[in-house]
Amino acid sequence: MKPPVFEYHRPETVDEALSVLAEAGTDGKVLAGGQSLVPVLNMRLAAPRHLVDINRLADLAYVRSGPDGVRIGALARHAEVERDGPAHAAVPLLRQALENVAHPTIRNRGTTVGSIVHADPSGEAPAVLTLLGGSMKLARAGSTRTVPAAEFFVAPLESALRPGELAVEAYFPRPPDRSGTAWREVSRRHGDYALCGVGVLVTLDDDLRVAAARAAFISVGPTPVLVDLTDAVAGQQYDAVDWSAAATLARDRIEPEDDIHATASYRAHLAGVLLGRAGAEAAGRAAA
Amino acid sequence: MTETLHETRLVVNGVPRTVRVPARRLLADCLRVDLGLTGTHLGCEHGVCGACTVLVDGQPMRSCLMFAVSADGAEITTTEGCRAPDGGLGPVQQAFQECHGLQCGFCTPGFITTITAYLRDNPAPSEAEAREAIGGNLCRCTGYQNIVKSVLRAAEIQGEVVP
Amino acid sequence: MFGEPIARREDPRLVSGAGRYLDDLGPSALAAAFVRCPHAHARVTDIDVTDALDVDGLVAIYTYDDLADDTATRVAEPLPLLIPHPALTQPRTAYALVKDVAKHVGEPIVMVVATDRYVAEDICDRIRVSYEFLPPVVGVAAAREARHAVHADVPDNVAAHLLQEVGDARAAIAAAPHTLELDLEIERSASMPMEGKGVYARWDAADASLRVYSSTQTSTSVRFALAAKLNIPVDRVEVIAPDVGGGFGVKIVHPWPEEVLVPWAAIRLDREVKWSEDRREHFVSSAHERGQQQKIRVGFDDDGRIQGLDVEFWHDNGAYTPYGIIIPIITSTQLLGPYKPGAYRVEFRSLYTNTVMVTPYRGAGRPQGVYAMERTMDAIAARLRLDRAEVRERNFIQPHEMPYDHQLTFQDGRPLIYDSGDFPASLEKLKKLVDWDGFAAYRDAARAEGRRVGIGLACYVEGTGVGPYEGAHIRVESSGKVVVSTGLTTQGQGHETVFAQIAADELGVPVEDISVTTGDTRRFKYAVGTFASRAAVMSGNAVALTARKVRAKALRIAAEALEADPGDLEITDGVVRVKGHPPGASGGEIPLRTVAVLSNPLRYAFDEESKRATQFAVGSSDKPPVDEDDEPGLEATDYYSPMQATFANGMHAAIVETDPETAEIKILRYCVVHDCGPMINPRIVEGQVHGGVAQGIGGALYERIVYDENGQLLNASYMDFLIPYASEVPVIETDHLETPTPLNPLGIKGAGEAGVIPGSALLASAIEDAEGITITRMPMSPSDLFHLRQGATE
Amino acid sequence: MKVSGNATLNAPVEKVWAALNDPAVLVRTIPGCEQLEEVERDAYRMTVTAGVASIKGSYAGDVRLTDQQEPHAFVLKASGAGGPGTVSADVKVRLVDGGDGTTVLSYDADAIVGGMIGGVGQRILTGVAKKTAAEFFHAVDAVLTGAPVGVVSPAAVPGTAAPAVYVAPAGAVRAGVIGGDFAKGAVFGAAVALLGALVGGWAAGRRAR
Repeated sequence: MKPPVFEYHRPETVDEALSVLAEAGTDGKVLAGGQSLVPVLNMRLAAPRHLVDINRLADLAYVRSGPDGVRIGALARHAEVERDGPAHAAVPLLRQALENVAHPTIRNRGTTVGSIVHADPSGEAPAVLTLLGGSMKLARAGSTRTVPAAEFFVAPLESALRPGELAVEAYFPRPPDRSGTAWREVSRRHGDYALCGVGVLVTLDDDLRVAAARAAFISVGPTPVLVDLTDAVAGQQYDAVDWSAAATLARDRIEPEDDIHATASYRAHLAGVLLGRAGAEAAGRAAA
Repeated sequence: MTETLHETRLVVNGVPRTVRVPARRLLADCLRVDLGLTGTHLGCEHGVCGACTVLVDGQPMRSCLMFAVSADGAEITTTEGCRAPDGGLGPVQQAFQECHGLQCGFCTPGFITTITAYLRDNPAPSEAEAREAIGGNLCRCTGYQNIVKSVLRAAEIQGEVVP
Repeated sequence: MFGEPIARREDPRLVSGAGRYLDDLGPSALAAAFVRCPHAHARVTDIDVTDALDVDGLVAIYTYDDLADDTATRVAEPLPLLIPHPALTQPRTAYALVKDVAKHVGEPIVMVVATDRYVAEDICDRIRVSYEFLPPVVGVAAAREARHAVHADVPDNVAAHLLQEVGDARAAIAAAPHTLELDLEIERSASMPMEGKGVYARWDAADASLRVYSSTQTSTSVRFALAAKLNIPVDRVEVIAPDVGGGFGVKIVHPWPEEVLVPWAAIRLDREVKWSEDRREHFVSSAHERGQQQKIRVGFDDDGRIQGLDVEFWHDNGAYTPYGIIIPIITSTQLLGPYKPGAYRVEFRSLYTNTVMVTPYRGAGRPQGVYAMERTMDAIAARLRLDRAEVRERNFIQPHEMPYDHQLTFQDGRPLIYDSGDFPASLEKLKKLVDWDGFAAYRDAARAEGRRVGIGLACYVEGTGVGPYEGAHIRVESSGKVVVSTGLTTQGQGHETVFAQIAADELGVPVEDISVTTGDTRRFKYAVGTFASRAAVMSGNAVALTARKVRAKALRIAAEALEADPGDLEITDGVVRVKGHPPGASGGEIPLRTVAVLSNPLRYAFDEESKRATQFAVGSSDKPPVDEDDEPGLEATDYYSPMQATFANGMHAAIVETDPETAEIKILRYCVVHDCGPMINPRIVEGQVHGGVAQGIGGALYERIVYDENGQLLNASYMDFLIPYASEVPVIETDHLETPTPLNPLGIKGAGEAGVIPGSALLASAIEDAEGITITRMPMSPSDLFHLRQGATE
Repeated sequence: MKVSGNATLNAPVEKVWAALNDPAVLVRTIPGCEQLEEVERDAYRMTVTAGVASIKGSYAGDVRLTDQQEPHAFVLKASGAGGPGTVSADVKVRLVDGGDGTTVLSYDADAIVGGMIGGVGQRILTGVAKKTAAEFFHAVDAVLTGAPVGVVSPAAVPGTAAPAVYVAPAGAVRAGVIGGDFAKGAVFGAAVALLGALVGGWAAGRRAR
């Protein structure tokens, strides 16, 4: 299992990177952390003609937190995001979810933006972006566009990123006041792809009743599955929410498949169970 | 189809090294073949087993999931570099021998590097933390019991040598 | 030193990166890679290498035709059938490269040799093979149905059919007050050592000699196989097992296609060639194990005592049977465990399927047998509402019944006779260790918290130390250093340490002065190999016997030198001394190193020791310098060859918790009581048990080799073949019982496989207890458990 | 691997057939189809370039049509091979008048995915296959409803790399029995769905990390 030949580019600036990507077009592939890409290359499941290594673009190695949320540059490693205090204060779900990404050694190298662009339906980061209604900043030579999460994830392993484009930043909005989030997933071994996972965002009103709630599921659809649960749980006291109606709502929306580790019906079952657990925890945090 | 060679500078176990490698040369193969440091082993080449774990600028990373060129300028530490200054066994290595933390020894270098970095940041782990610290490395021989013990013992040894 | 938990002497090398595993050797050797069949059953119609020819770094491309053209060797013939058996009426082995029809995904079709592995894989990508598809046979059910044939000339896909019966089991069952029938299934797993296989060959054309390094469990046998296959005199072939990164059975098979092809290519090209198996290759071309369907009928009395046991099972042996039918034979005999089955009838069919061949993986058929028997014990207890431990105890063979003859034929072709063990005592220890009697209260407490817990136990007896023999050579050098060589190989069992411990005791020298070499045919030519928990028993005793020979010779020579009676001499700390003689005082003692010099009449004064030796006069003038039936040198070779295997045993208990909602399964406690007789090095035995248990847990809850109905292996990676991480293996609590065997000088029994054997049986028992749902199929995933709860059948 | 699905094409059967009778439409609607050539009656060879994101592979595919029950059903046997692995499949295709001038096409594919991708791609293959099939039927429907289907850009059809769009070599697809040619359309679509699955699977080996 050795990677095939490719032409290697190591731009020193973002502009340089964009022009190389523009030239490479559909034959180009960005190498950031490589924790998803390199295994594929080693297995020769892919053979990009040009590999554009952005590990020298120090400008993109940032995690910026502000009143409106957290902005993560293309070169920020999972581990850096996970450890970042201000980011955790602003968007706790980031750490809550990223802790579940593989193992620390992988998170030391893998990037959060890279994992979003990878658009794996089992990926935690795409679900977080989706749940919080974040967006991706995509740059190409001479222009930049911003794509909301809702439009970014197109299909399994397919994002809206176009050839020639570089995802430079992911934006995670800070949840409203009186909000709480939680992440729950079940995987076969610690650190494996989740058989099913869910992130929940609950917002309470001044009487600590649920004002709004939504969830994003992984591993049960072609992309992260966002479900608005407000109708099912609105008005209920934060510590006495009945999540069963929400679970039913969610089960109607997800499209799990069988695989060698779990059947579709087991995944659907997990979706309901995990929603209840994460929902209760999120509501509790919202009230705290 | 001759491949372009890229001059790549690495500081490996404290020694500056320069190699000329094809872009696709994995860091693990660069260490093993170009630099003759065969202590780093390849167990799966898809990032799951952890046998190839080395420290890149102090952080544990899979050397099977990195290209040597991409590590240009980095400081690399392999299990060979986890020896004591006098060339004897380092604390983690010594603990593995004392606790019978290895059998066939193939996965061991990946554990040694991972644990060395972990204890640097967490000098006094609990049993549960020790177990979590090695959670990303596969061992087929030991059932991990004595590896967990080795982590705790290594912490003791370091406590003794590092006042 | 015997019994001391000393630290391993191989460790400093291995922890510091100074180990030498196969791929660490020959950095400048050419690299081999293989084009492997992507289909389970297909005829190769064309191999087009046109696109590959212009790749820089290409050295050679070989197909079966090239093997056939080489009439000077036997590389074109099928690989050998290692272990024939009368019941194996339809043995089939593979060709080194597919001759016509590929029988499983991963079979090698084309061998590529290039300047390095990267380039070799580039070349493989450019070779186009055309196929004509044939219908695949996958799984025991399909093999039994036999709508299609794996081998056109093998009727019903049956490779072997064997029946053994003691008494009239069916009559006994019919006459019994209670009967039960169980249909069980256990799925495939694999050894999966962290280091794959590998071969590195160096041909010396001038010397017409071949040196091969192989990551194998048997270098001596690989040597003989290569000499025969390559038509080279045995004395011109040496095979060395370097440091080996785990074996667990898969590396005992030999010669693998690559083990023949790599040296063959090295000779043809007159270049060093190396092949280092990658993980993908290991999944689809190395061996698997475990898969069986079992049907059990049992008759028992009101106390749960078995009166008749009738077992029929179907064993999936994959596409080829080079290792014979060892596994199902072991299943059919070791199934009995510590119990008296009354009348016993066992019948199995070993079936061909279009999958990777099945050869021993640690446990070698025992996990399946123990699974069958222990599921039966639990079923009997459930039927009679008796305590599961109680039912087992009532069926135990009692200590006073040893040796116990089952009147069956074991894997080594010899009678199945247990030599030792105290099963009631072991069970007592286990019940204490896990607090068996206190569990009911624990369960109630857990229930009160809404938690679901269960306890299980499983017992096994393991035939270890099967023959035919192992040997050792020991030489005391004039430096006083002792060199021990044995032919069997090492994959992490600590042989460099335990054999040194044995030699140290026998010879009276410090363990530090002893070095041990294993698996190097340059040092020792005759050996069998490391498998079947036999290394310590076989080579351990061989080392002891050899050391005793050396000791006797040392005493004889020293007696002459000291003008004393050999009977009055002792050896301590490397010095031969008249008993009672004060150490250090002149006369009356002589260092072993000096004796070593004296043992060789040719006494050029190479070193100080030789000079010192001249003060002693040895050998009277009325005898030749080397007397008849004597040899120069303080060294000896001896062999240990037992009449039969020795039987270790053990009992495991586990407490599991199952999540009422997610069906996740967590092991809360795992307890082991193990009896392998006296332990040479308890720490190493403990390590063997730990590792086995982790593999048992893997096999019960995580690992599973999954083929689809087309014979495609669906989980050929560590992402989907779930070897447990530390997070999946609980703390393992162990206790030991040490009943020595009368069968060998050291009284020891094997320990290598023990830990893995009861895993599936044990966890099935514990989960069944937690859930109250009958479990008939393992391994068990949360998804499986969820569907069991749903009452759905997969 | 089992993949099944259906598509409603917004045109009466006749119009559907007519449109699909045009090889230029086929090569434009089959995601990534670069070339198709008839090797014998009801047996075609094609080259497909497909992939996910900016990585693509080129695959040689063969498609054979059998068991025609004009105009309601047929079976196609498709096979393809490329770097990541191989695929061979039996696809049962059924055509039903959907009323209101529509045609409902449904397919059940039983695919054998081999090679590296077969061993590591399971987690993702089905999803990608369904998507690729849907893509084809969407494109066909676009033609039927008059929407212009020009050069399909990677952005417009995410996941398929920009296919060089060729009109199949003259005579590659004979004008003939309409049903036969409709079949070819579906044939290629379904075959490509599987090839697409194969290619799409490339990424499944990646740890989403």
